Amino acid sequence: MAEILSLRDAVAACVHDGDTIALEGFTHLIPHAAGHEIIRQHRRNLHLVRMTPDMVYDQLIGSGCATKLTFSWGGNPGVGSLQRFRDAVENGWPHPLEIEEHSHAGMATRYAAGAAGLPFGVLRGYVGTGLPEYTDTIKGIECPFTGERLTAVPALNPDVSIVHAQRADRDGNVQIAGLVGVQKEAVLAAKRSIVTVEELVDHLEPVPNSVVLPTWVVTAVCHVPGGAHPSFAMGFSDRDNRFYKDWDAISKDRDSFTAWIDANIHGTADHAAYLDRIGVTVR
Amino acid sequence: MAEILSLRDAVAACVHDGDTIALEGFTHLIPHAAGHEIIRQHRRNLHLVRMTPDMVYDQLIGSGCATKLTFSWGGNPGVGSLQRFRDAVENGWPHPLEIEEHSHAGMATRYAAGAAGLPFGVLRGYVGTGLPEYTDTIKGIECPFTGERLTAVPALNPDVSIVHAQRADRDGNVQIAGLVGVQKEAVLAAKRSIVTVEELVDHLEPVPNSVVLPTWVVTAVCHVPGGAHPSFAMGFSDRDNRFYKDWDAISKDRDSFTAWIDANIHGTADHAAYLDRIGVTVR
Amino acid sequence: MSDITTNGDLAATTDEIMIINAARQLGALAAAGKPVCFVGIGLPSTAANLARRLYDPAPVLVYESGCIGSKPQRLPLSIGDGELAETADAVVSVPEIFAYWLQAGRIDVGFLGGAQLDKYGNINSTVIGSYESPTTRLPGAGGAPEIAASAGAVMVIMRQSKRSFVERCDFRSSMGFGDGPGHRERLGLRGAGVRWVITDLGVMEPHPDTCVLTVRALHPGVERAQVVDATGWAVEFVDDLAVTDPPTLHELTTLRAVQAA
Amino acid sequence: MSDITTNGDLAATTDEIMIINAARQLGALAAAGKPVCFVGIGLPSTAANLARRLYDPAPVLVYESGCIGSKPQRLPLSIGDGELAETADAVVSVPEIFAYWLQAGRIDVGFLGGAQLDKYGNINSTVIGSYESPTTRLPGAGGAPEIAASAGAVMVIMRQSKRSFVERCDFRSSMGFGDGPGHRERLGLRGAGVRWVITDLGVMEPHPDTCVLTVRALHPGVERAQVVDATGWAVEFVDDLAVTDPPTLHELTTLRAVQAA
Repeated sequence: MAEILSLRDAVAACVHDGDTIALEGFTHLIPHAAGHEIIRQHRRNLHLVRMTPDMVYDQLIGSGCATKLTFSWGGNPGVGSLQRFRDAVENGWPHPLEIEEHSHAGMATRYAAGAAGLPFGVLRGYVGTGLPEYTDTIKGIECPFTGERLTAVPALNPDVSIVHAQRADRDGNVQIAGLVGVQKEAVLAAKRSIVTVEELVDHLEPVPNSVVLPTWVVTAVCHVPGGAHPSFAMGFSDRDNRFYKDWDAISKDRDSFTAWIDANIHGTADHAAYLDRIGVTVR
Repeated sequence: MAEILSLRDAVAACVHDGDTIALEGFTHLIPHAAGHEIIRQHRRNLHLVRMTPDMVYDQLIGSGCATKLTFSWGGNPGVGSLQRFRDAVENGWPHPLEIEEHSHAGMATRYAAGAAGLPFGVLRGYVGTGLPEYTDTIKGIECPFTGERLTAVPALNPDVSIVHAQRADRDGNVQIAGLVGVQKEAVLAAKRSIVTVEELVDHLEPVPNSVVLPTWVVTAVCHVPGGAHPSFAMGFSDRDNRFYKDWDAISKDRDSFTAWIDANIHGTADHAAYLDRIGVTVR
Repeated sequence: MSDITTNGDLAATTDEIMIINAARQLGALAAAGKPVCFVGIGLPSTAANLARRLYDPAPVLVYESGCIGSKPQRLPLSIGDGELAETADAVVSVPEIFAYWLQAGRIDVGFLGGAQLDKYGNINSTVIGSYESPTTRLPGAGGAPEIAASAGAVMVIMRQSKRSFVERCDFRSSMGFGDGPGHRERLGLRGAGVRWVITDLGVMEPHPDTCVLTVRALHPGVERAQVVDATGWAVEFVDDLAVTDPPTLHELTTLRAVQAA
Repeated sequence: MSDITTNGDLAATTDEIMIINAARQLGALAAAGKPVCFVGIGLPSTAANLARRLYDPAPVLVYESGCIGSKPQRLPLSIGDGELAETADAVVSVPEIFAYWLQAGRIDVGFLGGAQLDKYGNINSTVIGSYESPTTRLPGAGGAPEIAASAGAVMVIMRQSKRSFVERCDFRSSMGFGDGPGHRERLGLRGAGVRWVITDLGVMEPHPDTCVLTVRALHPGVERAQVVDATGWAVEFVDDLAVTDPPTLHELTTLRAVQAA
């Protein structure tokens, strides 16, 4: 059964140096607050896994938390490059970043295999691309009935998966509504999981387009309103497109990035203080 | 885009002698009306596919429509045996029935592979059971990463899949709510599909626990209120448990079965007349 | 239902004693942090729903129709009854319930029953006689092969008779200990397999060395000879053979309330 | 945005001409019963949303974030904008959108773009330079490998330059015609691959024999020499080289309304 914890306590308990961690959320519900808390707690040598390592992983990479990244698309959606990711890959700053590169379909298949307790998943993927040459975790497999050649990828089973959701009840049952992305699979595939939520309620009412994760598949639930900012939580907030655009300038330069992290992440005690500092009001 | 058709026209257009057809619905939303219409139209040599060939397939088998059955559990849930299925397998009446037998997990995996455009699916299944000895469509497969042995089953891609749903809009978009079973997979895996619905509406409102099949993946939508009876449609009807129990006596004997089919199926023009005849009022 | 045994004020049927003993085991599992049951219809569903009312922490009921955490007020006739969906924490598709929930090892205890159970806990729900020309065609394996493989443990609830408790099943629909010790491990099955067989006469468990189902306890008033007569293999009894506690008034009235609802 | 061309009363930018031509192709596909587009953010999303307003039957927009049949009023900045979910016929998980919808062949046309496009329609969005020590690390392939493989056809929308339209990509993120004729077939790819490349200068299509991207039409006012200068391979022109129709007032005002919303 999930414990209701502060985000600080949940990260302290669940995320260890050297862990493989997945923060998921496909544009919607990206668990930014959890990423910040990992930076505050100075985790090191993390293997970061995420389909779209956007701003949240740019911050973790630039802060020196990660030594490996498994991903399929690393950009600032609608804006451009991830400057800290590029600096790590191109120049090894703050230190070299090993990469394991997949496609979206491959990553989704890997999480689904992980959630299903299978060691691998099968897809029509990667064929004719340059990826299999550089990524060991892409192999051919033959259909035992038709002889057709397909592609196999190994399951992803992170040590910890972290997602953000609209709400949980006080027993720790979690409800995710709207674009549900790959979050269910990420949580079910992981050994431990943290879910930050916009609100804690007495009882979850069924809503359309929602996924419920029962408390017994979640390790920790943390009440963190606005925990996805500048991503959004349908029903609670809109995407802060301006912040995504601003990130381009903040992250362009090592000094301005570091100053921003020092002031806004290390300089704040928790996510509420952070939001207050950057001037974001939570509904 | 789906056409809005009468069930008679939809079955005439979509279901041909010799086809492989799947009527799905896991206890909930079983498309009984469509099964009856197939009997009325005297289809022959059908390969029936269904996880749980309960009463609806007992009727098709006893009526001589089928020469093959692919399934995982053939009983009358909560009641007992399927008498017509047993008579076909044990005594070849009305003619022999070839069977291809799987487990539920295997059938679900096969539909999912069919829906995903893959030639096979992988599961931890069947190991140590007698099924692989008699079922050709169960084979071993090795994980290319760990060397672990797993089981492969081929995709199911019926010629026609038929399901019942709560509602569709006038463009043919279908909404299935509640226990969604394997219906989405059955429809997406099939070459053609028929969906019978409780109601046709101008606009589909999102509801919790629902699946929407867009009109462009459906062949025909038929307005057939009560089309699942004696199964149920959440929000419209309850399961007619009494009828399931009564079926045991009706189907026990070849003559009583045939008399029932002649009177109630061949003796009625359509599902509305059938429901009227057996005394069921549709909400 | 067969004989009526007496229990203080109330008479409990042998079926009731069987169901109550199954519910007790589920309560013990839930108390040990293993609450998640994969429930089939009939006796298992009755036992699981009884346990949900008797114990706190209560078992979590998962049905193969896709219902997770169902809390039905009345007993369902089928695994797809509307009541199961309406009272569930989550409803998922059938492919998902088998892949993400059962296969992934999230189920603590699965229930199985069938037409035949053999001494190694293998179950037949497929055919009596030969597969190709059966004397009796049974419904088939359904969810059993993967429940037997992937549930953390399996509980069997079956009324005992020489016809149904056999030396060797005519067909192996689901795997208990297969041909004996080590067979599950050789096949790489992840769950522990059949751990408890609750019958109308008593409780069997696999012998730790031989894996043969052995009588651990008799229900009140049942004699060893009755069990021997109702078992198709040379059944053995543990040295410290126990007698199950008679149903309490609370257990019995709760069970009857569940069944009447 | 680059130069402004004049078009009667209104001045259309080269980007606008590119987007309008892409929308026209989508309209033609929808009219031919191929309405389902797998849409990426940026130019493809703008073109698809423009086509949705201009044509009846309208294209059906599928986004990789899991939105099927989205009808956004304003243009999304990201593929996961709330607007896309709220206006969708169905919202599914990311694993499902790739497996049941793209991979299964339900998408009529996919869009791709990237840092480099080569003469065989292969695209690079991964690295400039070598993979191990790139001079520029790009975002990566994302959904492109499987869009290129499984969509019925692929439309590329890219601004043309010698730097981006290259003889051979530094890295193959997605497969066009690979090394030339027959390569897709040998690999068993199911979609037809890149069929249209819509640029700010004109429209290219693969040559039916050589599979090399060949100019089929120029936008109004564009000279052949501009295309030659902006293409890194020895680009050829079809014999009956066309000029695309200038944007109509309706197209242009609709596009601007879409972008302003």
